[in-house]
Amino acid sequence: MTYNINEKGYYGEFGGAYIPEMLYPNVEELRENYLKIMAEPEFQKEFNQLLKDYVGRPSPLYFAKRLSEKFNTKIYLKREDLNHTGAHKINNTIGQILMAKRLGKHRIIAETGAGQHGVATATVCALMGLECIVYMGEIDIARQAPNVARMKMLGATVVPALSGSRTLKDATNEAIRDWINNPVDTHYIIGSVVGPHPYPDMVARFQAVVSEEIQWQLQEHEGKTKPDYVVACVGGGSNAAGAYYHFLEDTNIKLIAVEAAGKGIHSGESAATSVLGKEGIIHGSKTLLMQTPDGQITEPYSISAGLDYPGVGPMHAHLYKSGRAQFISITDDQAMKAGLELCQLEGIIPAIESSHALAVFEQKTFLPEDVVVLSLSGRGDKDLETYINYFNL
Amino acid sequence: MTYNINEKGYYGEFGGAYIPEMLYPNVEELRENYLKIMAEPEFQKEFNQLLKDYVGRPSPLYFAKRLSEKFNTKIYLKREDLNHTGAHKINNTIGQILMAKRLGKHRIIAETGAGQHGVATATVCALMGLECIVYMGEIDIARQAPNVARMKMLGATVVPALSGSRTLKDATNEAIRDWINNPVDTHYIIGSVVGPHPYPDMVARFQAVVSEEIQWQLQEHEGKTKPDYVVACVGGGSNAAGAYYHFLEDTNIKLIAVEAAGKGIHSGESAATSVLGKEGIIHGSKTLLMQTPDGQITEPYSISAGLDYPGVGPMHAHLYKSGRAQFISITDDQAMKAGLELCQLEGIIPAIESSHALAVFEQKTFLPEDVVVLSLSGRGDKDLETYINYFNL
Amino acid sequence: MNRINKKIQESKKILSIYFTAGYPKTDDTVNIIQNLEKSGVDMIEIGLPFSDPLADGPTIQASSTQALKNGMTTEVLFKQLKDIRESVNIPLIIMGYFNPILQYGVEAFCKKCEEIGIDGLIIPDLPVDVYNEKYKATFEKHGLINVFLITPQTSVERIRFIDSISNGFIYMVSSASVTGSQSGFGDEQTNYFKRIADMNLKNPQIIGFGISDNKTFLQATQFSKGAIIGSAFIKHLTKEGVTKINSFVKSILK
Amino acid sequence: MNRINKKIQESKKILSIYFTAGYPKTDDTVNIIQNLEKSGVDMIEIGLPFSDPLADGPTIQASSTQALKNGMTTEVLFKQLKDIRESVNIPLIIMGYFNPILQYGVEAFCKKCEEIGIDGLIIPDLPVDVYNEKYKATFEKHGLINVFLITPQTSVERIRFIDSISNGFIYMVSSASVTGSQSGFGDEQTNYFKRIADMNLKNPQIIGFGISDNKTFLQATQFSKGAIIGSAFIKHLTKEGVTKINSFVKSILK
Ligand SMILES: Cc1ncc(COP(=O)(O)O)c(C=O)c1O
Ligand SMILES: Cc1ncc(COP(=O)(O)O)c(C=O)c1O
Repeated sequence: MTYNINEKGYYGEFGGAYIPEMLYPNVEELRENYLKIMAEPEFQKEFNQLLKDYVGRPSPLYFAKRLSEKFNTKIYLKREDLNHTGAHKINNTIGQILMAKRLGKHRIIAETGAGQHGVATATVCALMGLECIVYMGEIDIARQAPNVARMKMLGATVVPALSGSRTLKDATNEAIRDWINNPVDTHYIIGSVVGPHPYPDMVARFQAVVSEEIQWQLQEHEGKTKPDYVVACVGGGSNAAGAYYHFLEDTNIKLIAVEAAGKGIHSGESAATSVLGKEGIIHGSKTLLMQTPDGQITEPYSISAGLDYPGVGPMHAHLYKSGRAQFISITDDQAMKAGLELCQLEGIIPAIESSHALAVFEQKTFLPEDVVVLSLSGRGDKDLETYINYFNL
Repeated sequence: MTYNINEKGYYGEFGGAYIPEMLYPNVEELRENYLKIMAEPEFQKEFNQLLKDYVGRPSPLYFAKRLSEKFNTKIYLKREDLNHTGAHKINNTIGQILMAKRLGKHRIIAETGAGQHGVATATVCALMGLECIVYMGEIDIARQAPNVARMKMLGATVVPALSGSRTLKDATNEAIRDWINNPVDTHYIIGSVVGPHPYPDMVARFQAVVSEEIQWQLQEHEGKTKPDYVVACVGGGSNAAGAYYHFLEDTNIKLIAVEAAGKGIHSGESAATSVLGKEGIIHGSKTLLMQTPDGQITEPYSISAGLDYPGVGPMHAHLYKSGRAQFISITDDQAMKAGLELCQLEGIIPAIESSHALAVFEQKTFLPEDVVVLSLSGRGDKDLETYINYFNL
Repeated sequence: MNRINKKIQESKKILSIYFTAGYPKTDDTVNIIQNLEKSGVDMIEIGLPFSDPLADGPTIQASSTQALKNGMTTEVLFKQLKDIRESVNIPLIIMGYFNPILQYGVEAFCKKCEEIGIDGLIIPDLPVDVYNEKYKATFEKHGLINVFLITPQTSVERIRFIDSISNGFIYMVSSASVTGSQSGFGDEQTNYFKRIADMNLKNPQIIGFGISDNKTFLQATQFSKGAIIGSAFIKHLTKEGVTKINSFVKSILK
Repeated sequence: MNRINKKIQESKKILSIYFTAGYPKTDDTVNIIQNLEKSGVDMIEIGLPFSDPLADGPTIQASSTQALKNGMTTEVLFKQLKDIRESVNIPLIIMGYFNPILQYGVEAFCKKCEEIGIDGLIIPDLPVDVYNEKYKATFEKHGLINVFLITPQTSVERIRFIDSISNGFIYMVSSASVTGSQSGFGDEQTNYFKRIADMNLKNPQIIGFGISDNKTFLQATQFSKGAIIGSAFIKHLTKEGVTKINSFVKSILK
């Protein structure tokens, strides 16, 4: 069994491209070209140079001493929070903007939840001098104000998504609608390993730099390239995909995917897709998603805007279904507590998305000799208000 | 002539330790030990490891293509904005916290203006599990709210300075008072190259990693270790000191120091110390400072909290007096414009402090072949509100 | 012979109307269908509402949201349509996104359609290859025509391919856009209509997206077998409820 | 002989009072000095206000800020004190931070002090070594005693060194603290007082910081030649203005 994508664009039974005909030329153009373009030495060179000089890669693999002591295991944090713009999202947008340029596109659209992907997209558009329109749920615009401000500073137009739950799902719908309306000059930079094939694979490949680095960094720290565990939060699943990528086929390495349980898995306010979801189609991909028995997509909930998505990428649906990854659900409260703990033990304010991953240590016991690599997918600057209000600081 | 410190703690005629007797034991203890401790291999190892794995060093030296095109010269940005906590300040706090531990201190105090140094101090205190009290002017608390929130998240106590202009100068006074009141167990982490000897030298040495990296990074990019110009903003002067450090004695390399002219040098609302200042004593050091003819220290003004300081470090006073560095004053308006320009040309939102340095390109013409390294001392996340309000975004 | 094929053999231009089932009121479905037929409409697309109708513009989106709020489900729709063939003779097509159909079960869904007397399906997000590979047999077994879309960006080869696997009509999207975002056709679109007409496809084309009145209906049908009106009719329902359907249809046909 | 030295030769304990020149009103300076002498105070420290008095607590800080707002400057102070020796005989010391003195010119400042009849200076942020190297000769030329501070943290060696270069008295800071932050002395402080007393220094010690009433005055002077009151007197001025100075002093001496 493989855990990677097959040549038809499926992870096991998940994936594919369930798109309206209006999107076919765009998606097909991308599908035909993405691997070829990514393999070009010139592309590789430009991509790697920007990752190094602009994004600040490699992101450190930091041994969290006090956190490790507390949980009596060896915890390494993969510091995507230190990337330019503050999250792993930029690895993907750098890749996609180079892709878009090679495809001759000069108008860029994106959806965003937490705003991290929107900022990362606005950033690369400014860098390349391309027009940028970002769709963002009205609710997310309110709860991630700093990121909205950043997008504006960067010259992007932020368009509120007013339909549905007015969060990430709906922003994605709006972005797809824009793409339908602008099929020739526009590239849609999807922000996670979701959407129609080839997006999940393309995004995973751009994020794969994360696990590539983990290997040699772990060699430096521990004298071996393989961790015992890789832990990552899953909204759409891109930071997890990046952190898992080079470890997917080695089943000695245990993968832990952390989902948002919101106010409790069965509270009706949750985003725990693996537990609550069923197979279905969302945003052009066959995957697990939260839906009514009737097939209407449910409005998810999480305190964290980046995890507030009713689906997961098809890779993760497959990792779940096959048992390759263990899925753990973390509530708002558990995540917030774990986030504050990281601040006060390690001096790192994590994105609330990442705080969900951190909460795993209260839920699961690791051995003292276990090497646990955790994807610290982003920093908490965008979440300060939420933290402050939550803790009454 | 040397531009570095002499064995008595002076840069030319500037520096020294003009401190009340109550501080003598503390400062003397530090003076006697700092070079010895910094030279210890164990210290070096721990310092460098944390800079790498925790701070994310080396910070990239990024060739800003679109900015260079616009100003027809070669502009490299030294990306201190990518450091953990978002500015160069953490280089120094990492060094000082290790110093404090070796001196057996377990209570840390600091002053902060923009909040970057306060956050950087709160961060290293959390990392080491030490108590942390940060003094911050009441006005700065209001205009740098995100950083106040971050300090609280990190477990620090933020104490408002209510006296004088209620900005950085007064926060520094309060921190010194605290130190006087707690002379045994407390280390005062000063955030810039100011204060009594040995602080200016110690902070400059911790920041020197910046120019050390610039040398080999420039070698990679340009095949030579020496830039033609190094440009940096100067509040107290620590990011400039770090960026200049290894270039101080090589007068072929031109140094440009950028000060805040606020609403105009002669508007009465300015912080352009080199133009408006006279020799005097501030915070334990003989240097240039803005003062009345009567020797009362003037309340400075800048839109940027980190430059809103009526003095400069003694190194900079000497660089000015000796003509080694060219000093340029930049108004609020010029800085804000340059900041927005960087956002939209390069996808980087700079701290308003750094925006002052960026504004140099509108004021001074460089040759197409000039290699200009600019210290991008911090990121603008803390300044979003100021930018947004200023530009009505 | 499937009612769609039969209808197409008639020499007249076809007016097809789309509406969202369950809108404005849950139980308006049958009433609307009957009135549309009575008013002279040739074919009807019954929209199965979906929470995330990503190919639709704001008008149809809003009607879907309202229909879902009203309690419309696949089950409810089938119940409403149970005896529809007792009173209605024109071709009926269900238009819906794939996920609700998948959840119902594609086989079960098709069977139910057949029982009711549905003639075809339009599933915008069911890709041609998946249909061909997995669902074609099922559709055919239940006598359902699957209608494919083409757009101005669809390549000639692909149009030929789609033509080859279609057996009713081709749904020709007037312009690159979600539903409801056009008003009147310009040169670009007329050229596109002509270009397709000149391809002499085996399937007739019916043009949708952006038909809102007599003028655009005539423009569209000048180069095609018919036209589909969606958003304009939803807007009429929003304003007038289920009354005056006749005058709406008359305003199109004049 | 300098008035300070003369005063110290008297057998009684010394009460020295600090006040900030120009507070509460600009022109209160002379009035306050005269009243203090009349009330039986032995020595006066005239505070030259400074914008950034970093060794002072909130009370003295606030008085300095107010004095500066009132328009107090070095020039103004010297003008007010011009004829002070016509009416006042006790030792007068100017206490000020170094920067205003530096801006006036150290030489000019000392000359002016001599002309007026100032006996000594306390400059908390002028370090001993800088004084010795650069300013000692100037001070001595103008007959000014420079008073140095010691604190509980000052090492024995340094105390002996400071004693060796002092020629008036040693300002003994009662505890590690800025002015005004103590209330009453505990064991730690009494031990410290005793320890210093036992060193048999050539210069007498006068204790400052935290003396606020008769009780603390007696505690302090049990082990020293005298005590200095600052914040407590400023508080009195804030509350009562320049009236009742006599009763304040009486309450200390009882
Ligand atoms: C910091 C951070 N982590 C995680 C996520 C979730 O996305 P994904 O699951 O694609 O990594 C987001 C999304 O915005 C994010 O900002
Ligand atoms: C980003 C940034 N740059 C510059 C400064 C000014 O400090 P310095 O002159 O010591 O570099 C500050 C101070 O807070 C800062 O935050």
